[in-house]
Formats: sequence, structure tokens, C-alpha cells
Amino acid sequence: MTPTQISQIAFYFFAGLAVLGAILTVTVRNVVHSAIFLITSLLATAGIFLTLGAQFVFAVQIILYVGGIMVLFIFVIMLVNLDVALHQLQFNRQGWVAGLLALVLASQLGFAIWFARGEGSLDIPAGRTGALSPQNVEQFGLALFEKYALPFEIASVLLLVALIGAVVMTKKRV
Amino acid sequence: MSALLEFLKTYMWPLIFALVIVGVLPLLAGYVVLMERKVMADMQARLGPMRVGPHGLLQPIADALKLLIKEDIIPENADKLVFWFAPVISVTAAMLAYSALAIGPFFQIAELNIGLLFIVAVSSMGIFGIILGGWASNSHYSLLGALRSTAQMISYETAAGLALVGGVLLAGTLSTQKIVQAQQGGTWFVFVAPIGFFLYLVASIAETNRAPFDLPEAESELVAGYMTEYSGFRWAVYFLAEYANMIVVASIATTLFLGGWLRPFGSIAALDFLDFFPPLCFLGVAGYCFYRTPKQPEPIQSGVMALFGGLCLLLAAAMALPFVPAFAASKAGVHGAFWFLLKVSLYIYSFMWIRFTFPRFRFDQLMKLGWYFMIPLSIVNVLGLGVYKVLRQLQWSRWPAFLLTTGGTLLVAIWLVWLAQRKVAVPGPVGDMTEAEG
Amino acid sequence: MADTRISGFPGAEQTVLGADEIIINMGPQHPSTHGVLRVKLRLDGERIVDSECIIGYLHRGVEKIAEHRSYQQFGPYVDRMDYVAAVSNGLGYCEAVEKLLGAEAPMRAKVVRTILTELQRISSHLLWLGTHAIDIGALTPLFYCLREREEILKIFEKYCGARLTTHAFRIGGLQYDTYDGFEQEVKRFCLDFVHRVDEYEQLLTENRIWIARTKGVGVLTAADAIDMGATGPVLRGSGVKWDIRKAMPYAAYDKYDFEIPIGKNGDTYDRYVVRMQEMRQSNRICLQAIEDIPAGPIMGKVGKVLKPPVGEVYHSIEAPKGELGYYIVSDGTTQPYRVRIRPPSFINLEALDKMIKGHLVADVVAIIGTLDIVLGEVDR
Amino acid sequence: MIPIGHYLFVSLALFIIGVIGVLTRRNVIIILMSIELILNAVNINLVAFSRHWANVDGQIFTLFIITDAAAEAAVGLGIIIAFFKNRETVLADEMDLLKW
Amino acid sequence: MALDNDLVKRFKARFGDKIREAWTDRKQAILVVDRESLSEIAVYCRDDESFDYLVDLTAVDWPKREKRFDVVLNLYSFKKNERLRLKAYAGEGESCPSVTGVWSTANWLEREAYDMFGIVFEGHPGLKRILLPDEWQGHPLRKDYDILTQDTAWVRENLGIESGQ
Repeated sequence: MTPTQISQIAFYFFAGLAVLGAILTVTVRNVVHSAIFLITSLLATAGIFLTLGAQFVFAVQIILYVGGIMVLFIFVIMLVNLDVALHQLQFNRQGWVAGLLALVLASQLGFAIWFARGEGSLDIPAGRTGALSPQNVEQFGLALFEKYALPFEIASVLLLVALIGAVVMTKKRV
Repeated sequence: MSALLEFLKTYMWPLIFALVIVGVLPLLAGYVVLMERKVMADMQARLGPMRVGPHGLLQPIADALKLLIKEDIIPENADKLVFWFAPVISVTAAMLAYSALAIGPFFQIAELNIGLLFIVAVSSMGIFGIILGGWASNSHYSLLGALRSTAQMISYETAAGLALVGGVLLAGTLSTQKIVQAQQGGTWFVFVAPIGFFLYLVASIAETNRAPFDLPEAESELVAGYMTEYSGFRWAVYFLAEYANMIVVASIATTLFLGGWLRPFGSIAALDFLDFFPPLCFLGVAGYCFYRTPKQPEPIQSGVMALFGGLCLLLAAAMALPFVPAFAASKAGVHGAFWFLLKVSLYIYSFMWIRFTFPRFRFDQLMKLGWYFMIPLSIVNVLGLGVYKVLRQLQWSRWPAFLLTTGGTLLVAIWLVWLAQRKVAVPGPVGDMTEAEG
Repeated sequence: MADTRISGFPGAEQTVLGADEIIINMGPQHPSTHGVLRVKLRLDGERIVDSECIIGYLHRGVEKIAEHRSYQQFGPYVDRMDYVAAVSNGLGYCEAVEKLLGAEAPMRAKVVRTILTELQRISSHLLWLGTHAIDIGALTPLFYCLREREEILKIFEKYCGARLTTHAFRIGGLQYDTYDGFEQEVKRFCLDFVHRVDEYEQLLTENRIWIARTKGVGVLTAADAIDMGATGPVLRGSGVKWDIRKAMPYAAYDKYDFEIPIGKNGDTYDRYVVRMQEMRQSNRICLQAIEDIPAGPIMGKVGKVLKPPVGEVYHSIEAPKGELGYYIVSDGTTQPYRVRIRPPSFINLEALDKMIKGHLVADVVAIIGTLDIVLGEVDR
Repeated sequence: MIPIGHYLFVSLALFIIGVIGVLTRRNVIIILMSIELILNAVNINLVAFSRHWANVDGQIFTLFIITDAAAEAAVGLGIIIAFFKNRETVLADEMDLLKW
Repeated sequence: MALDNDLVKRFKARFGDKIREAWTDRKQAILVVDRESLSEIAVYCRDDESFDYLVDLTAVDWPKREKRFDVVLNLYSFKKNERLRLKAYAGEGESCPSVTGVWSTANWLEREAYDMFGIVFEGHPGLKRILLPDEWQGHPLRKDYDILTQDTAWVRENLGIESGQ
């Protein structure tokens, strides 16, 4: 078994897990269970990133998404004490609209991707595989602080604004 | 079949190390508990466990057995699945973190490009075990413990992460191997970034939920916090996760600040006699064991004591192996592991010392310490180390650069303390602290 | 899953809770309620909105039992109230009955009583210090305190054979004279103990976390303390310089020189300092008393059968926890008609609800600790 | 080497599931979580193309998206808490007043 | 021994025949006051006579007397270093004014007296049992409540045993 094979197995495993987790996320009744399945899905996505050689994004996905955002979600779920809501109807009555929309969307995108595999309409040319340096973090950092320095700063301002907004909104006496 | 063989061949050493860690870690954690009890007893004018085995040496095994065969109670209204699963998450996260730790130049499961980041990422997932366990118990004490620990971990992870950034800045890499190698020729980073080390020490105590920051499980307030409803094996798993986490943070600190597996004063040839310390250390322990062997009250205890002595002799022999010219190459690995573990033990010992000396913080004070002192200071620390690095690149010599940056950071620290002091002066019921975590 | 918001205890359904309020039961089995105290806390986050003490889990009807026992027979029962300060309970009871009889214990008995009671005060305060510290999270002082308390208990054991519920005194004086070497042992303990208190203070008094946890927590102003009837260190911590040993001296306290330590702000820290100083003062009294125990009989003139004349008496002493009073009504028979015990813990505990409002859960623990209650005495 | 189409299919699946979640669930928190799923699907696309073109830019966009998700979660959850405090509900179709 | 010092004179001048009796017993001043005006007298004691500390509030049962209960208030003055005992007689079923408004201590003490004797204190903010369970029947410190008596129904229901003895 070569590393490539392992990486393939890992990809299909993680892909399956991600999709399964996502399905359960939107279908289970209990919000906390839903959050747990979302975490599973996100972790599996992190695994997919690893198979793509994006190690830094893998770490960021776990630290920020799983360790940060999802903790926040669970924290809020506990704060708002949803036991009462559990006994209420969990799904609204626009399921068929959603289904239809999803079907249309899926067929469109699937069609596009399917044809992209070969010589199709979307036509993704063969990539320049293997040119990404294994020193992912260095590469990432250089690009981030040279080419994307301004967006990076804007993102940090956005975070600050969100932070202040969240604090102001949840304050007891506004 | 051949594919499997090839797989095993490629990944033999990582697999062996992983198995060793999974197998040894629970035992190690048990002995850390024993050590903690013994240290505590010594500081409190007592003897500690003395009954099981000579000087209580078999106590961890007895404890583990007891916990395994205890009744496993699941509260009636608990969310059974999550309740069952939560401790496993905790312990998995703690154990996964070991995969990137370099115990010596040789003993490492996986040398990762993002080593330190990986450890931080994976161990940050342990919090789910706590928060889900607390929620699934369906008890108010557990819930409060879970909420507390979430807020605490998020707050202190920021400070710990920024403290690590300081060290990483100096090393210029995230790989654990290369971080240690960066300290090889020069000084350990603790001497370059003492404030960063201090910040990480405090934050790591908070992250592992140890006194004086053990609020999530403060026994006098929340009974046992998120673990209140847990018993038997599951409880033991939580405990294992906690102690495993302690070893992880100690290992991170050792790697990043204390020179990892490097011998103290490794660059000074005049102190090379320190190489004799590892075998002599084990020889001394073995000698003590044999000295105490005839004094044990029961023959079986004498036997166990002698066994321990023998074990130490064996280890001493292993430590002496590099002095045989034929095996000289093993020196880095064997002695490296010794020094690494010694530093980890000392770090954990400082945890214990702090635990038995200080009272516990209150939750709002903990948050204040985190947000008003630790995080600002850690940001300033990163800035200071950045300035240090630039100064070094500008051909400044070490001392002026060090004094300037660390001195500046220290001044900021004093200013922050002064600010906090001024606020504390007003007595009366504490202000609203629920907003602190926003 | 059941609705966690109202589960837990009966009667909670009627309580109207805010959106983010929860109710938790602290006790009756909780590591830091020092017995079977149950405090029902209504929390907003971790802040206490409302609280209620529920007591009585240890109620044994001591006052009822007293009406069916003779005066001497009832002696051992009082030991079981404040079981960590049994000697003080016994002293109060014996002196109250003596007052009812119009008898008086001889001087030697009085001095020995004083010594033992002060030792008991030290041991009670030691237990308080240890448990209070462990409540606030300092593990180590407890073991140091227990080590010294053990010395005191050994002295009690040698004196009367019992360590905890000693029944050391009898109505009219003492049953046993001091044993050989009593003076030396007490003296050795006292001389040593001064340094021990320094040791405890080193661990706590200057500790910043300790100060942060206790200063400004559970403030009881002097006016409030008097209004709530708080006594003992709780009252003195609020700055009221009042001690029955000085105000209405009993036993042999008028012979000795000691000070009443008081606090300023009435917070947990002040009560801590007051108790620490009290230990030093008790030590001082012991040292003075042990120098000169007068010779003479140890039992006053009381008959074998006690029949106090009709009437009533209220007598109180400064127990380690506050004013311990006995109100005894006699109808001229061998059994008391009514014995009412004024328990200091019970009345000090009443101030809890007032003190914890607006504080955090962690402070509740500190405040329960600082009140130094013993549930045996609260519930009787 | 796994062809890029496989990554795109996974991404598609996650995206569609997320859309269904947003459209069908009543609980606002789950709707928010479904949005996270959608963002996550986008991330997979970006990283896959990043490798495909051997260009790290795609990964950097991922970082921005995660940042964005964090900001969105903070504000969104803040709104939910504020709403819950006033109305004691987290169901989307009960949040139908402009003012209360 | 009848008591007729300045204190009693002041009380009598102020309240007249609401002060029923005054005597000393073993050097302790005891005043028997009218039950209805207890709280009024309590306020006077606290504010004008500086008996600012309510040491104890209890009751004694004399079943053979016409008004069977003594409600006993032990007062102390920090300023004068003096104790004073107020007594009021209450019959079966008669309620006694509460002094919780005068001294906060009285809250639990009155609850205890209610619990043990069944004396109702009017104006008490939350008069319920304190030491015994809320549903308990009977008041143990009454003389007609024997030492072996208990609320067997309660014990059976809540403890699941036939008898506590």
C-alpha cells in the first residue's frame, strides 16, 4: 500500500463521513446532536484538506471552525435551553419547495461537474499538479502577508466589528 | 497481503510508537496521579498512599482496577449516547496530540510540517468532551461546570496560543523537531522569552483545569463540575484525559521553551560530565530501592521493591549504553528521551506545587485575569519578540536586545497589574461578569 | 428529555423563572455545606438572585429530650450540638445550671474550665480555618490545622478520655482533676502554637488570591450584624467590639489579660483575620492560666440530686461560634421544665441569605465557610 | 491522485444538504449551522482548485471564508441570544415581528 | 422579687398598664407585657432604651394555665451592657404580633417558635416550619406532645418505615 493509495482511501472515507455528517446535521431533531454531527462533518472536511496537502488550512479549520465556532454554537445552545423547543415541530412546511430547489440546483451543478470530468462544457484544464511546495505554512504566510495583506487587515477589522456587535447585542441593558 | 506488509514496513516505527504511547500513557497518567498524591502528602506533613505495594507503588493499578469494576451509573434523563461518547472525545483528543510530539530526535510518531499547530488544534477539541459531557448529564452542576470550562478554555487558549506564537517566532518553524534544533546551538527560548514562558505556564494550568484555575470541577462549588454524574470507567477516562493533557502541555512547553531533548548546557564542553547524570540518577534510585527492600513489612512487598530496583537498574544500563563505543549513536535518542521526560516531570511538578499552595480563583477573577492581563500581555510579548528578532537581524548583540524587549514587556506587565489593582480596590459585590466572554 | 429548567426539587414549578435563570440545590449533600445544610439558589448565570436556607435535616429534638432527663443526665447531650466545640457547650450548660442552683464552682475548677474552653476555641477555629481554606481551594492549610488540632484532642483525651464529645465538666465543678503533666503539655502546645499560627498566616493572609476571594465578599455592616443578631467573630468582624468574656465575665476570664480583635469592613477577610487573632488571644489566655492553677477542691457544694428552686435563668458564654445561651426554666423538680438553647450557628446562618445576594456561586461557599456553622447546632 | 471532480462532488453534496437544511428547518440555530455547511462546501472547492492549479491563493480565500464564518456565527448567535431573551423562542417562523 | 427600678418606671410611665408585671429572678430583669402591644414595646426597647440586640426569642408551654404560652424575648443592650427579658402570654389559638420588623433575627426564631409550639406570629413575612418538614402535624415542644410521639403518617409516607423509634 503506497502513500497515494492511503491518501485515496482517506479521501473517500472523509468524503463519506462529511456527507453523512451533513445529512444527519439537517435531519436530527435534537439541536445538540445536530451540532455534534456538524462537528463530525467539519472534521471530515479538515481531513479532506489534509489529503489535498493544505496542512495549514487543516489546522485552521480545526482550531477556528471546530474549536472556536462550534464551541460557540454549543455554548449558545446550552444558554438558550432548548428543551421546550425540542417538543415542537422541527421542520417547516416548505419541504417540497426545498426539495425541488435542491433538485434543480443539484442537477445543474452536477451536470456541470460531470461534464467537467471529460472534455465538457465547463472544461477544467489539467492542473499543474505537484508544484505546490510541501512547505505549506511558509508559502501560505508569504502569500497572506504580501499579496493579500490588505484583505487580511480588512478581515481582522470585520472580526473586530463582529465582536463588538455581538457584545453589544447580548448585553443585558442596552 | 503484500500490500499490508508493505504498509507495515513503511509505517513500522510510527505504528510502534503509537502503540507504545496508547499502552503506556494510562499507566503513566496513573503514576503521575501517584506522584501528585505523594508530593501533596509530603507538602502537607503526611505520607500519602502507603498500603498498596511498597510506598504505595502499586496504588495506580489498584485504583484503575477499582474504577474498572465500579458500577457504571448513567442518570435517567441523561442523553445516553452523548453521555457515553463525551469522555472518549476528551481522551482521543489528548492522545492524538502525542502524534506530533518529539520525545527525542528519534522518538516521534509523525514529523509534521505544522507540528505545533497540529497539537494545539487537536488538543483544543478536548473541550467538546467536557462541554458535551456536562450537557448530557442533565444536571445543573454539570452544566455550570461545562459552561465555565468552555469560557475558560476559549479565553486561555488565546493567551496560550499567543505565547506559543512568541516561541514559534524565534524558532521560525512549526515543526517540533526543528524547534528543538533551533535551540541547539544557542540558548533555550525560555531565556530569550521568559515572559512568554511564564504566560504559557499560567495559561496551560488554566487549560488543563488545574488549581488555582480548576473552576470547571471546583469540588467545593460545583461538586465535581462536568464530571459530577460520571462514575467508574467513564470517570477514569476523563481523568486519564486530564492527566494526558497535562503531559501534552508540559511537552509543548518543554519543546518550545526548555530545549526539548537537549541536555542543559549542551554547548559548553566543560559541562559534558552531565552526560553521566542519567545513568547515575537511575542507579541512585535503584540503590535506594534495594536499600529499602529488606525493610518492607511483607515479603511480597520486598519482592515488588526489588522488582522496581531491578527495573531502575535496567534503565540505568540503557542510559549507560551510549558510553559503549559501539552504541554511541544511540546517545541522542536515549539521553534525549531522558532529558525530555525529566523536563516534563519538572514542569508537572511545578503544576503540583502551585496547586497545593494557592487558593482557587473565582470565575470572574479568572476571566479578568485572562482578558485584562494574560491576553494583552501575550500580544505585547509577541511584539517584543518580533522586535528582538529584528534587532538581532540588525546585528545587535544578544544582551541589549534581550534587555530592551523583555524589559519593555515587563513594564507593560507591571502597568497591567497596576491597572487591575486599581480596579480591585473597590469592595462590594462583583460587577456583572457574564458579558466578559461576549 | 425532561425539562431541566424545573426539574430537581418539588415546589419549583410555582417559581417564576426568568429566561436565563436556573435553580440549583446546594446541599443537603454537597462538599462545602459543612453538613446537611441545603441552600436553594436561584441563579442568573452564576449570580445569585435569590436564596433560601433549608435546615432541619439533623434535628434531634434536644430541647424536648432535656425535659425528660435530669439536670446531670442532660449534660452529655449538649456536647452533641456543636460537636466540634463540645467543651464550650458543656461549660455553658454547667454554668447555667449552677446559676439556677445558686451554686458556684471552686476556683481551681474555674481555671481548668477556662484553659480547656480556650483550647477548645483554638481547635474549633482550626477546623474552621482548614475547611474554610479548602472551600476557597487552598488544600494545604487543612492538614496543618488538623495536625495542631490533634494535639489539643490528645490533651482532652488524656484529661477525660474522650476526644470529641468530651462531657468534660460537671455541674458544680469538675469530675476529674488534671492529670500529671497537664500544665507542661498545655504550655508546650501553647508556646509552639504561636509559630504555627504564623505558618498559617504565611500561607493565606498575604496571598493575593486569598485576598481577592475574601475581601469585599459577604459584607455585613455593624448595624446589619446587630440587627441580624450575629455574634462571635461574625459580629466582631463587622467592627463591634463585644465579647461576653469581657462584657459579662464568667469562669475565670476576669483574671486574665486579653484583647478583643475586631475587623473593619465586615467582609470575609475581616472575619478571617479576627479568628486568626482570636486564636492568638486564646493562646495567650491559656499561657496565663496555666502558670497559676490554684490549688483546692474541684467540686463545689451541690447535692447528688439537683432540685433547683422554681424560677428561670438565662446564661450565655462566648462559644467559638458566638453567644451560646441557655435559658432554663425550673419547676422545682429534678428535671428542667424547659431548656432553650440559643445556638450561635443558627442565628449567624440566618444572615446568609442577606450576605450572598448578588454574589457568585463561588462566594456562597466562601460565605458559608466564614459563618463557621455546625449543623448539629443549627438543627439541634 | 484523486481527480478534482470527486472533490467537487463532495462539495456539491454538502452544498445541497446545506441548502435543504436552511430551507426546511425551523430552528434558527440549525439554519445557521446549515449555512456553515454551505460555507464549508465552498472551502472544499477552493482548496481543491488551489491544489489543481498549484496556487496557494485558494487556500487563502478559505482562511477569509473561515474568518467570515466566525464573524457571522458571533453576530448570528448574538442575535439569537438577544431574541431568545425577549421572546423565548428560537424558531424562525415565530420571528415575524419587525418590532416588539 | 418585684422589680421597681428606673427602667421599669420609664416603661410604666410610657405604657401604663400594658406593663403587667415586673420582677427579678436571680438578678435578671423580667417584664411581662401586654401581648397586643408587644411590637410597639419592642420598638421602644430598641430605639429609646437601646436594647438593640434580640438575643433570643422562644416560648414556654404551661398547659394548665389559662393562657398557656409564654413568649419570651431576651434583649441585650450593647450600650448599657444589660439584659432584659420581655414576656407576653398567649393562649391557645391566639396570635402574637411579630417583631421581625424590629429585629431581623426574629424571622427564624419566630419560625422556630411556630414550628415547636404552634404560636402564630402575625405580620411575619413567611411563617412556616423551619426544623421539621413542612407537612408535619403537631408541635413537639408542647407539653402534651409526648417524647415518643411523632407524625407516623408522615414518617410512613416519606421515609417508608413504620416508626422512627
